[in-house]
Amino acid sequence: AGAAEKQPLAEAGLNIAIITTPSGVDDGSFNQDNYNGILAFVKNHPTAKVTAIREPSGDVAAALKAAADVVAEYDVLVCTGFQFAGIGELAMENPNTKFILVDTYPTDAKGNSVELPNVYAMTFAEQESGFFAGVAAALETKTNKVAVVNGVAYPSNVNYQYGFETGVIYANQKLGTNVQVLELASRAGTDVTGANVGGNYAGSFADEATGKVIGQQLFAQGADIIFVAAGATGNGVFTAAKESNGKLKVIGCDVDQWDDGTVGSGNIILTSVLKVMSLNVERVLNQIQDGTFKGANMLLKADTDSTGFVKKGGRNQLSTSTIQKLDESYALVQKGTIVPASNFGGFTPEQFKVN
Amino acid sequence: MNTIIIEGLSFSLPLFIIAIGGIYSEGSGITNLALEGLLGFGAFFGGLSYAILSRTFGGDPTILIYASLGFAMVGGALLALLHALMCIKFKANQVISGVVINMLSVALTAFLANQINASFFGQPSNKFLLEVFPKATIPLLSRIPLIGAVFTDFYIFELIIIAVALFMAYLLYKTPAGMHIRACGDNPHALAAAGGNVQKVRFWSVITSGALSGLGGMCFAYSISTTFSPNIYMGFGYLAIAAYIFGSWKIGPTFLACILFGFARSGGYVLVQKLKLPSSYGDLVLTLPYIVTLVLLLFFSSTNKPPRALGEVYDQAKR
Amino acid sequence: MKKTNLIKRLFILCCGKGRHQLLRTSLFCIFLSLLAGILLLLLLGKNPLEAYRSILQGAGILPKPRYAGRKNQLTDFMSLLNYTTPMVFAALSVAVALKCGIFNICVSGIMVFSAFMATVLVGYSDLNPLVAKILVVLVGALSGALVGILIGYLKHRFNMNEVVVAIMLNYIISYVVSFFIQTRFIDPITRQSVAVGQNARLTLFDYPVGNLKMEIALVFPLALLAVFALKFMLDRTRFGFELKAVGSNSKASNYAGIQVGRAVVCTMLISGALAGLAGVSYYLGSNASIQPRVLPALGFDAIAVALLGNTSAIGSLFASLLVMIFDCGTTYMSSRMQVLREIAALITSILLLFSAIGIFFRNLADRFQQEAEEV
Amino acid sequence: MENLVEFRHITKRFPGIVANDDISLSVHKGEILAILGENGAGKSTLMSMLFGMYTPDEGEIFVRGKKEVITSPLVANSLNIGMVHQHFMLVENQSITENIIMGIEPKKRKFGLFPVVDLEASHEKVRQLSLHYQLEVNPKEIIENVPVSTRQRVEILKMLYRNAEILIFDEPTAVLTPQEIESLLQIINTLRQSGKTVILITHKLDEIKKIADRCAILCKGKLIDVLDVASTSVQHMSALMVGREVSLTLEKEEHERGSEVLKVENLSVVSQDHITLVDSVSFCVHEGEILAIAGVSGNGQVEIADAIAGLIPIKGGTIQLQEKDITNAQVRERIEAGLSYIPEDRHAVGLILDFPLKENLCLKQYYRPPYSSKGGILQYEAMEDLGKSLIEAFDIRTSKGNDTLVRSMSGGNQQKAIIAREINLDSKLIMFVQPTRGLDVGAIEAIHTRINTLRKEGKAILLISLELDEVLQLADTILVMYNGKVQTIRKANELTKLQVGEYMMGVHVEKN
Ligand SMILES: Nc1ncnc2c1ncn2[C@@H]1O[C@H](COP(=O)(O)OP(=O)(O)OP(=O)(O)O)[C@@H](O)[C@H]1O
Ligand SMILES: Nc1ncnc2c1ncn2[C@@H]1O[C@H](COP(=O)(O)OP(=O)(O)OP(=O)(O)O)[C@@H](O)[C@H]1O
Ligand SMILES: [Mg+2]
Ligand SMILES: [Mg+2]
Repeated sequence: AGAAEKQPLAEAGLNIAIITTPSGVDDGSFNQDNYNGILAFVKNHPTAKVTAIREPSGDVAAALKAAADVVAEYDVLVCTGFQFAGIGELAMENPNTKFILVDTYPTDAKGNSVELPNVYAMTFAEQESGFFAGVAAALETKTNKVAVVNGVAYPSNVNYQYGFETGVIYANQKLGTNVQVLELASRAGTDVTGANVGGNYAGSFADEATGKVIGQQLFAQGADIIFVAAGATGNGVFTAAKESNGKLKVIGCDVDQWDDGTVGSGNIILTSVLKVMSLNVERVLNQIQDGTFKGANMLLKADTDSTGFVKKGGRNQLSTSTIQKLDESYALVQKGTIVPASNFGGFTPEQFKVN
Repeated sequence: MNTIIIEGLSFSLPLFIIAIGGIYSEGSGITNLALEGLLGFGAFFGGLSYAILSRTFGGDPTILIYASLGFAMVGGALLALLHALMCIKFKANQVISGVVINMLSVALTAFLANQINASFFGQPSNKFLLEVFPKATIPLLSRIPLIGAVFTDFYIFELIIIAVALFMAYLLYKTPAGMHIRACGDNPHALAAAGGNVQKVRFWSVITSGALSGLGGMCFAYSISTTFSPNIYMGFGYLAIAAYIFGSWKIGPTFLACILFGFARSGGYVLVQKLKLPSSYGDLVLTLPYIVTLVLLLFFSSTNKPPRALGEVYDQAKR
Repeated sequence: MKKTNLIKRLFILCCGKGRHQLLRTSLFCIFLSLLAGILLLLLLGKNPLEAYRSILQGAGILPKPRYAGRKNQLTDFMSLLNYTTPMVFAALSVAVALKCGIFNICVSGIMVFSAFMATVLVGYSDLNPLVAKILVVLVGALSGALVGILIGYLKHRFNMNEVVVAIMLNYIISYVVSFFIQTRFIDPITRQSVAVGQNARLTLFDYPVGNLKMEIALVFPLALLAVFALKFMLDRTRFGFELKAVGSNSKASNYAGIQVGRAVVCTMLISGALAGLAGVSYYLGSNASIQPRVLPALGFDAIAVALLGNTSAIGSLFASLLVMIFDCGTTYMSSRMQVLREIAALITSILLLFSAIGIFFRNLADRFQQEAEEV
Repeated sequence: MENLVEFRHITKRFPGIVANDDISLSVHKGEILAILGENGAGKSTLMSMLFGMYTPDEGEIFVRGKKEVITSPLVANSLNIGMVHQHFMLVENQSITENIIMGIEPKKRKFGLFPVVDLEASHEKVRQLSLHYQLEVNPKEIIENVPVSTRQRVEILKMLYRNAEILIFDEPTAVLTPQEIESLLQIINTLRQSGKTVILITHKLDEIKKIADRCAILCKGKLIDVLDVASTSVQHMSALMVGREVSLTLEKEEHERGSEVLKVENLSVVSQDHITLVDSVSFCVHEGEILAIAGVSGNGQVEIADAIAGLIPIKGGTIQLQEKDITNAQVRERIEAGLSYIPEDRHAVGLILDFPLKENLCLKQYYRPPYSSKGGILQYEAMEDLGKSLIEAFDIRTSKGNDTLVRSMSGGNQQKAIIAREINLDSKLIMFVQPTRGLDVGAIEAIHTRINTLRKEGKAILLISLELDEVLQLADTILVMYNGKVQTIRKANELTKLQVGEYMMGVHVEKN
């Protein structure tokens, strides 16, 4: 009702809120990257301001309630995470507020996916990032055993896992490696359709203790590189790696996690694979500012540089030859020559064929 | 089997030192349900000190790591100071004070961690990164079959904890101070009549419980995630309480209880892995220590004797 | 009478002997903690009054400057009632047990258990809504009562420390329920239990009233009823008398012919049933599903809330409201004031700290009064 | 004579009461000074100030001619003042030695480094000390396992261990048997002969008469008089103290006892640790009869009463009340069958201290009309009425009448409240356990008269008391317990005090 009374955008600058799940905008990975995108925008538009709101329980209903509590206050709500899929209804009732939804598409009251004029929803081809991790791991492993650890078998995590497995298979077939992907039977994941997708799932994004146990178990079975896409649970895997005296390395995900990997004077991060959310969030905010905003449900891929890996000097420990081979694969992925397996891509990593 | 022992000990010992903290506080007559909050606040303080020190001095982290254990004890003691004031000076209900301090600890660490990271370290975060804690293996002993695992790949802090635990046991059972603490928990008036200062003895006992909990909390922070984060509040403080009640407020039996909890836990993880059960069965395994405790308590409760004056507000005038 | 200084006299007025001493002390504690909050906010460079106002606005006590579509102050207030409902039940559960000298820290576990039972037994059925809702309430209360009885029985029969039993049960319930949810009732998308059907929900969610969409907590009246029933029971009934007697001195009660074991078990039955109601009104009301492995913080907060309400029934009601106002207003406040939401939690904790030392304030006031009279 | 201690114009106030009001009193070196006074007269308070537990509000204390500010028991210790408190100040889960050395533990160094309490040496020292003063104890025993009399000895040893010169005894004999009292008085005498100065607080005039040199009499916080014991009669002392003449003997006329009310056969009770406490005890109590059970404390007397009342489980035997078998009955059924019970521990068992007086007075009837309706609703008006009538009938003194919290009442009045409640039940059988413990003579007289009246009304009365005088004065029949067994059961007039004492010590064994 009162939404119409809002100030014209140009004068006051955008009033932006970012709503996150319990880990908050300072989780050093997923949420923080989104937040950085907003901060970058605010830096260029000093009249704009941003408020970070954290929903502490992690419950789906509570997440939506937090959004509903504040929706009237803001021009833009950035909602990060799967929990906010149900935002569709709220968006329909508040057409003057723009929503940026990350990692999921909005659903209506009945749970059907919808496209709305005031919602820009972005999901990422995590399988591509996972693919790069898989290739990098296969090329760098010395024990010829690698693994991937995930949090919960949400599509984004399954995509990472499948992409990683595809990457290893690709390297085995085309790059002359002979590498095995380890799975703990007790950690197989069940995806959103109820299918068993294998992999190593901790079952939570916040269970550091279990993360560490999984890391140790994989290490004990011979893995020397683990790709970690598990939120705070990943910290546990990092700990396992840090305590291995440099024998176990990890590949970070979503953002450049180099700083989390320091141990003494060394570092356990082999490289990090990226999901470039900050740039995309900033881009959409710019569109809102310009008035060119259009609602959409977008899948972002390497072709828009939305996926990738860290090759910047001093932030990774990849060999030059590996970086070179990764660059080549990157080009192929960008072109669409290589399509890694994904949760809903229609095929599993085992069925992956190199064209 | 090795993993069970190695992991079991690295969990049991921090739990044990926290439980000793509980024994000190409750042994002196002050109920302490605040262990959970104390260990969290200690870990926060240790983490913060590490963050500050490593930024100021840089250099060899090893010294800082040990220093952070000390600071964690200070942190735990600081929050325990509040509990001591509440219970001793303000005569608050000790159970309630404990519960509220747990709430306060969670709120306060989250708030301070965020605020400090944002204002001083210029990065939004609610955690402090730590270094891995050094580990060691004792050359010959570790070769002994089975028992060797005890001497294999242990955190140095485990040694520290054992040393501290031995010292605390010595203090409690052999020295005049310890005698006074135990007297306070049994009949504070007797101590007062013998010229002791009940309030003071209790005060220091509670402070000690805070320091020990802080130490234990910091060790958990190191061994589980090498960070301080709000995830530290995982209920280990409550588990420590169960441990010492189970151990009938005595250090020896409490040690056994802690070992039981630790091994049940690490054994559970291994069991699930070995049997290739789906991970959800991990949940059932995790109930083991609690069910074991309940069942054993069924048999031992009648002989379980809490300190007689536990939870009673000491009032010199009361007879 | 010599002039005692003004502060002391004010203090006597606040906490001294006389009518409603408990109530006045509570109010005084609330006042102190608000004061502490003001200091804290000032320290952070925020306008404290503005912050408090935004908390009230967020909780629907004061109007917000603008509202989202189909929302207004009334919908906010109804939402507050909705969230307060489980807290009232939980606080009553703690209070009634405390009256009998039992410290029920198992409220959280009982909430999860009863909600799980209600979810599984009724939540997924396609019963007629009225029947389903009544069944949810019954199943919730019954399963809560069962756990309560277990605790009471173990305490009485085996002399087991109820705090330890409760801590153990909390974990066991949490993990076992989590196991069943993970293996049988998981919603693969939310990773919580599959949401219960609308027919079984105790809150009408997004219920259209005019052009508004409201949350209507159907069991709020039941919570009110529980408050008054409990008050009546404690003050006026034989059983209430026995319960308090046992809580005050169980040996003397036994000597007087009161069946202590029965009183303990019955009290825990009531306490458990109330916790069970808190569980269903939380998980099948405000929420629609259960997060595995998570014990609701509400169950622990309720301990402090009950204390703030002087472990009386009416007191628990108002304390619940107060604490939930803080809770519900937090998101809005933190959003408007750009402060961390932990501020509100911090102020609540301080409030509870102060109320825990209410007895000290009362004694101090008594002493001042004595001084004033003597001199 | 030298004044060892001198109180000068001591005043001590507690909220709402002046416990000591301008007291000036001196204690001579080497004397035994008795302090006498009603309950709450301020005796303990005065001595607590000498011992440093409280500090006076006004006035000064001189010790050995020097003004001292005694802020804590530590200071008192350094002045060689020791005190045996009215309520034992012992740590139950520590050994006798640990209790004695607490606060001044001798230390030695383990490995030349760690200071530890030197327990071995202390055990030896305590043993020596106990032998020297003939206060035998086993230093290694844990307090919770030893009987009351031993605890009393430990308290005295505690003082002696500290080389106390001035010994304060606060009602030391309240819990002892005649023989124990006798030996304690002897010990006190020995102590005096070895040059110590003793201050003795007691309600028992004969004790004062026996050993004290002088007697200070306190009344309502004021010092009334200091008398020379040898030249003063017991009657005079009690009259001064209470403010009126007290009859120290009871007029008890003979009358025929009626039919059997309580019949106990082969009653056995074992403790949780499977120790036999009561061993196959049989007796009956008739209408109009006072049956007193005498015995040294801890010989199973109290357990008999508890077992009859249904408070503890029994191992064997039967209990019949008015021809009804109540062996396995619930507590309440027994009450309704006609049982009243004044328990030993009025605080822990007899009363709910945080309940108002009226609810305590109604504690055994609240559940039935007119105090409770059929539907279980309490009727407060009826309760008020009951409270009012009992307060008046039994002269219970309170600050707020019906609504007074029992916790704030004095011990004597608390006892009156219990007795009022139990008598009001109009039960056929009334059990009194230690009904006058710790009470002053005035209060004792009132209770004894009350018991006698009940006997006249035809009630059956079971009296359990450690006070031999009380037993001899009241009982028609005396049952003596030793080690859980009945030693003898006889008409009171067939037994002398000496005989009863012998039975109590297990010397005589009845053969029949
Ligand atoms: N700690 C206290 N706080 C408040 N009042 C007290 C306290 N101790 C004693 N009093 C008051 O002081 C008065 C004197 O108490 P005191 O214990 O000295 O009596 P007493 O003569 O030893 O009595 P008794 O013979 O029963 O032992 C009591 O009436 C009581 O009201
Ligand atoms: N801590 C206290 N605060 C207030 N009044 C007290 C306190 N302790 C004792 N009193 C009061 O002191 C008076 C007498 O106390 P005291 O305990 O000496 O009684 P008593 O008859 O000797 O009882 P007991 O048989 O238990 O020794 C009573 O009025 C009692 O209420
Ligand atoms: Mg006294
Ligand atoms: Mg007394």
